[in-house]
Amino acid sequence: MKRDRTLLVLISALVVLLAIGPILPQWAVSFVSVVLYLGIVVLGMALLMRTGLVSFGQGLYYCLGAYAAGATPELIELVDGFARGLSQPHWAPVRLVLNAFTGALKLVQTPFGPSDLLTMVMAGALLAVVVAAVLGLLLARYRGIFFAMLSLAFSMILYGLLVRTSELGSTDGFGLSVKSFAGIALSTHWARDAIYAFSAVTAFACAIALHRYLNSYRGRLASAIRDNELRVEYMGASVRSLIHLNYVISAALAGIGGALMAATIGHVDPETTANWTTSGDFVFITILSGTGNVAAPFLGAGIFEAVRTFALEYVPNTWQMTLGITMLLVIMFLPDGLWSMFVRRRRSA
Amino acid sequence: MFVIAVGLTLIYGVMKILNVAHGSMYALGAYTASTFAGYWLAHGHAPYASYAVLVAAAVLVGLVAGPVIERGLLRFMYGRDEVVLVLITYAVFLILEDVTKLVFGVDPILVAEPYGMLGNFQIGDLVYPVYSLVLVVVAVLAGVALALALNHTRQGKILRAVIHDREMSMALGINVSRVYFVTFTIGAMLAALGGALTAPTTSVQLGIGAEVIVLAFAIVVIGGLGSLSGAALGALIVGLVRSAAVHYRPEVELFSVYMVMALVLIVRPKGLFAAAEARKI
Amino acid sequence: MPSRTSFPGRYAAAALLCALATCVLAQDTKPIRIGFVTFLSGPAAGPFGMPAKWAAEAIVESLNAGNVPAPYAVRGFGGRPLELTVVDEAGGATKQVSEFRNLVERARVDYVVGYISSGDCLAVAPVAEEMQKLTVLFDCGTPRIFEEASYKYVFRTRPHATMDAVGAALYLLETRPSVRSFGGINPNYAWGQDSWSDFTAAMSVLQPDAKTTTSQMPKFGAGQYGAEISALLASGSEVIHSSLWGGDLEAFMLQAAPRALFAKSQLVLVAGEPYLRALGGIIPDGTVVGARGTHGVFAPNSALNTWLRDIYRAKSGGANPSYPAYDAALAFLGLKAAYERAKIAKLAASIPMGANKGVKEAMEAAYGSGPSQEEVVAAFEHLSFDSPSGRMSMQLGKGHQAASGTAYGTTKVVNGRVTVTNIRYYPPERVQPPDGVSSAEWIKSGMKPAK
Amino acid sequence: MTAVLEARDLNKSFGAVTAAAQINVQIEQDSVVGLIGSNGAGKTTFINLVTGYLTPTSGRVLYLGREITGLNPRRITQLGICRSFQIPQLFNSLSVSENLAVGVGIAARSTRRDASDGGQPAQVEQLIERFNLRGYAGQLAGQLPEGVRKLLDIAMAVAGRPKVLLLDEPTSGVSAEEKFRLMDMVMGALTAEGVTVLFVEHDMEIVGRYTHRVLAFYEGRIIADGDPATVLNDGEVRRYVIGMQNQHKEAAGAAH
Repeated sequence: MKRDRTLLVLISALVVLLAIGPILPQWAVSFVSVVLYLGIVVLGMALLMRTGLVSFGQGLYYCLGAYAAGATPELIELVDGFARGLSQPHWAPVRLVLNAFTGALKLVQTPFGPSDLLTMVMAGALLAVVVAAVLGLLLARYRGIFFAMLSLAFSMILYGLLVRTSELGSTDGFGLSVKSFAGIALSTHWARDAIYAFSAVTAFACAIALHRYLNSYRGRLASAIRDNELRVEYMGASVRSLIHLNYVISAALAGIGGALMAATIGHVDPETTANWTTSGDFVFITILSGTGNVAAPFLGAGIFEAVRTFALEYVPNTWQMTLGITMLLVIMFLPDGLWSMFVRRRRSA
Repeated sequence: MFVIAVGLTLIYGVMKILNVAHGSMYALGAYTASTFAGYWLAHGHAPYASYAVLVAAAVLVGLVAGPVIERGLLRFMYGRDEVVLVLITYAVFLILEDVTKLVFGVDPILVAEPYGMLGNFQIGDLVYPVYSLVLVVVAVLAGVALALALNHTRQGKILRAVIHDREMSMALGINVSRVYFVTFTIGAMLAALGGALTAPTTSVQLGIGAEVIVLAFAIVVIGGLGSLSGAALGALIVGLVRSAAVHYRPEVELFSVYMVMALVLIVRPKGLFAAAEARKI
Repeated sequence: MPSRTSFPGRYAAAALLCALATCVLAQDTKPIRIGFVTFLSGPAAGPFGMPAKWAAEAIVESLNAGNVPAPYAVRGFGGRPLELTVVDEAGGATKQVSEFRNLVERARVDYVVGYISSGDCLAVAPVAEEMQKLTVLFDCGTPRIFEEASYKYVFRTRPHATMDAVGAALYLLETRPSVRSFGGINPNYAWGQDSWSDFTAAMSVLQPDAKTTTSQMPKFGAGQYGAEISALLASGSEVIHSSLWGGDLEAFMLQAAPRALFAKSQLVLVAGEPYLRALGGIIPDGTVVGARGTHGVFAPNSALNTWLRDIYRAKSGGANPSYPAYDAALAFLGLKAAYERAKIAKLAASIPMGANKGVKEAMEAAYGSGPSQEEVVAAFEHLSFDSPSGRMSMQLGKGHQAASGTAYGTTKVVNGRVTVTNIRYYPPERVQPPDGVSSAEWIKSGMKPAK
Repeated sequence: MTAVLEARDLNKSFGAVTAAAQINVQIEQDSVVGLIGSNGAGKTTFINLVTGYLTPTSGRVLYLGREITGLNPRRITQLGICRSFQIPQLFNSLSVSENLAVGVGIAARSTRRDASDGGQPAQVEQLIERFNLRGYAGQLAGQLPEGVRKLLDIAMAVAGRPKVLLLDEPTSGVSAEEKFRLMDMVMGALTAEGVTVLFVEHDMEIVGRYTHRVLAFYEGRIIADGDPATVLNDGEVRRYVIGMQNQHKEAAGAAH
């Protein structure tokens, strides 16, 4: 019955968002869009946290998503070139994988062309999933602070690489613009609304999907792993493979979020994606939201973004401080995140 | 760098807190030290005493900031999840960033005298300032002192006991809260000292805290969280790798450290010097 | 249609116009709100953000007081006072885009002036265009902005960074033709990378047989350069090019000085000028320094220049304005010039030539509303205006990008104070590509003087 | 009579300490075997070796004649050897029925039987009934009293549909009067399933009542092996195992 309520909440939220979209002032529209893509990323973080893991490097996939969205053709170039580089026979398997990957990218790109919103998001998710699938092999062995640190390291390596790649604009990054959606050409003005609507729908879809997943056998197993890996192994299930799976899912979500970010903002750069401070923000929002419910991440993202914007506008000299204090207050008084407030109220009611 | 890392690893070892605010301690140390030293020299006091001023500033920061944070905030948080604790210190870090800005302003502070005063020495055809040598010596001394303290004084033994097994030492009636308090203060002091001693060699500007903390994390993780010798080795490795990168592959310098960290973790999942804890079932 | 008015009529009209102009411009109505975006936190706040902020505030106050030397004597913009909303640029391009929207739609500013980081400029420009809000980029340097796209509502009143590298190369080779080897230490982000690649490109054109020894790219804000300095020492370069700035530059100089790096190699500090005072006693004689334009010590001796120096000193407590301050001045004076040009044009348009009757209505018409944004934009394009840094002309980027000459000099310590001697000026066409040519191309193709 | 489980020359040493020395034993289908011995005698080590938590220094473990030495716990569990723990290993943030559901779910998947969620709720109900956890079904495992935790721990082992079940001190931490009820319940549930059971136990009454066969451990060796009566009366056993037990008892008694 809890499931029903969540479903209800989400659906009504979606309806409301789509309904008020046209009448919202632009800044509000972009604000909501930001909240939506942040929320999607945090959904993934929440899943990891359910499994007992916290990633300090989720920016990695956020960044990959954004860059894939902005530069799918360049990406294909890059990887193809790299694959060609590995000419020796013993690299054959690697080359095979890479080709398969670029093949997939091209496939994604063909129907609507590179600067199409759908292409962007799919490319973003795809790249993130592929990379996560590989790194996951390694990361699934790690727990706690070491998982966090290793993921951080990977994200920072990507950061370093991007800063070195002047083809991708180095630290300045590069701009991009959404020209069409599913092949339908969009004017600049319509593009914004399209992105907004699409973000809302995507966020909704991700939330529902994750909600179902969490209430499935595997979802329960995730909590079981967090509680007691040993017992899970002793009941005949593979902890590592489930962690790997969940890691890939969270990466996919981060990738989608990143792609939507690129589309919404119209600009990507390493500093605001792959750098550890961004991953830190994600961790913060996750703690802020709590893992209680799939709607929580969006709530958390909303509050986080609101605090940051207003702090930046009204106390430009001490916005970091404001953010820090908010953080402390939440951690102190809402240990299980904002969602716990609602739960408690329901209990008392 | 080593001094800072030691402080970090000490705090982690004892309190199981990966302390992001450590970076702010470093920054505060640097700012306070350079401000004091600047003032000292500006008023024409004995220039050589400025070293004492630097250290004094560090101790001051440690003694003020450390207790405030530990008593005022952290002690309410013990027993929370490690990651939450990291976040708490991150929050403190953010707050202190702005505090530093409000107190010391945004202009880089440049107090170079202590750096130049000692003259230089030559190795091959490369010239080094004596001051860097001093830094090395201080680092080594700090390390040795700490090691001795840990191994040969009663408090040190208590500390090690807590590092080894918190519950047990509580059961044995060790006042863990007090141990935490002392540890955090010492840790803060070390960080501030690191900052204070680095201050003269560079220009103290906003954001140095963030710079340092990430590097320190890398070092500590490479060495194995909570291990002093690990921190030493980690600092050494990071230093060597960076300069090697600078000399041979400047373009990878930016992330060489993380490369190393990743590699080390891949080979030794818990860092180089980490004690594996067995689990009774 | 050709006017057939009589001489006296025309004369009268002209006279009247002037009269109108002054009195209308003096007219005081509701304030013009300007959003000013600059670094208030982070490492860029000290050397750039705050100087720019102080300058902006000082300039606005002075403009509102109406005590700016000619041709800017009119109070505010065309008589309307200015109101400043300052926003922190920290937080990266992504956040700045949202902040820009807030600034325009919540704070409802009339114009936006700002952005120091090239990344932020690149990110914000398209949004400004989309939202059709006149935006003046005041300090960022990357040529990409108008070379990769063209905008209607985006202007940049400072010349772009190409001239820094080209000017450095020109000056170096004029003062030291014998250079055969040079290395570099540049911050590892777009500005440093571009600056280095442009410089090497220019050198390879002007001095093909000079070889590059090493290119050090320390992390931005690293603060420790021991290893890099050793590498530079080992490289044995005659010249070392550096676009480091702020605390990084100070730290580098500080650590390099005792290690006798400067005894071995001559320094070229592209952005060195603002730090001469801080680096007194460290910076060696014979260091080539630039100010990214004819700013600071390179600024011409003019009433405007003294004006800026005075108000800035008053604001910042004695410090001399560095180039971010000059850039701020460029932005505000440029905008003012455009605004008033538009206003006069509008006024002229609204006066039926030769008819003394109806003038009253015309004046009424002109009195109320200032020029529309569109009119200001039109007036801004290809505008030339005076500034503390000399005369600026918006001749690049289809009339949206300022071009100016630049200057370099050599440091010399004269009784304890660092001074800049042997200053050489380079006209715009020698250090900047003609409109429509990308900087990289232009340098490679031998830097043919524009036009 | 085929041996369902067999250990051959099993050795395990941690540095200087020998936890298992030359253990040779065959366990027949459907038997109930008690493992006795003072603390540190090697009972739990034996279980850990069989279930793959530890890998033997030397020697082999066979299950239905098949080599399982060095397989990891997951594989071994999937083959049908389940265990319970001296310290209950539960999913504390899940309710009792969720705990069991996870167990049943895993079993259903690993042994390719009715992988659909179909039959599982029924099985969970069944387990709750058998181990009469009805009263606790909705509670979080983390908040259960120790006795119930023990019970749930065993129930989860059973949820894996074992052919062989190893119980590590099923009655430890359970009050004296509870013990028999618990064992009745467990044994009832298991014999119904037709499971071979090995359990570690200190209480000789329980050993005497429920086992067909007893293995007495001392310093990693099996010093006696046979039907309860003989083993429990064996001189060595009395000296090294039961004697100590009694001392324990007296000590405990004195303390009370």
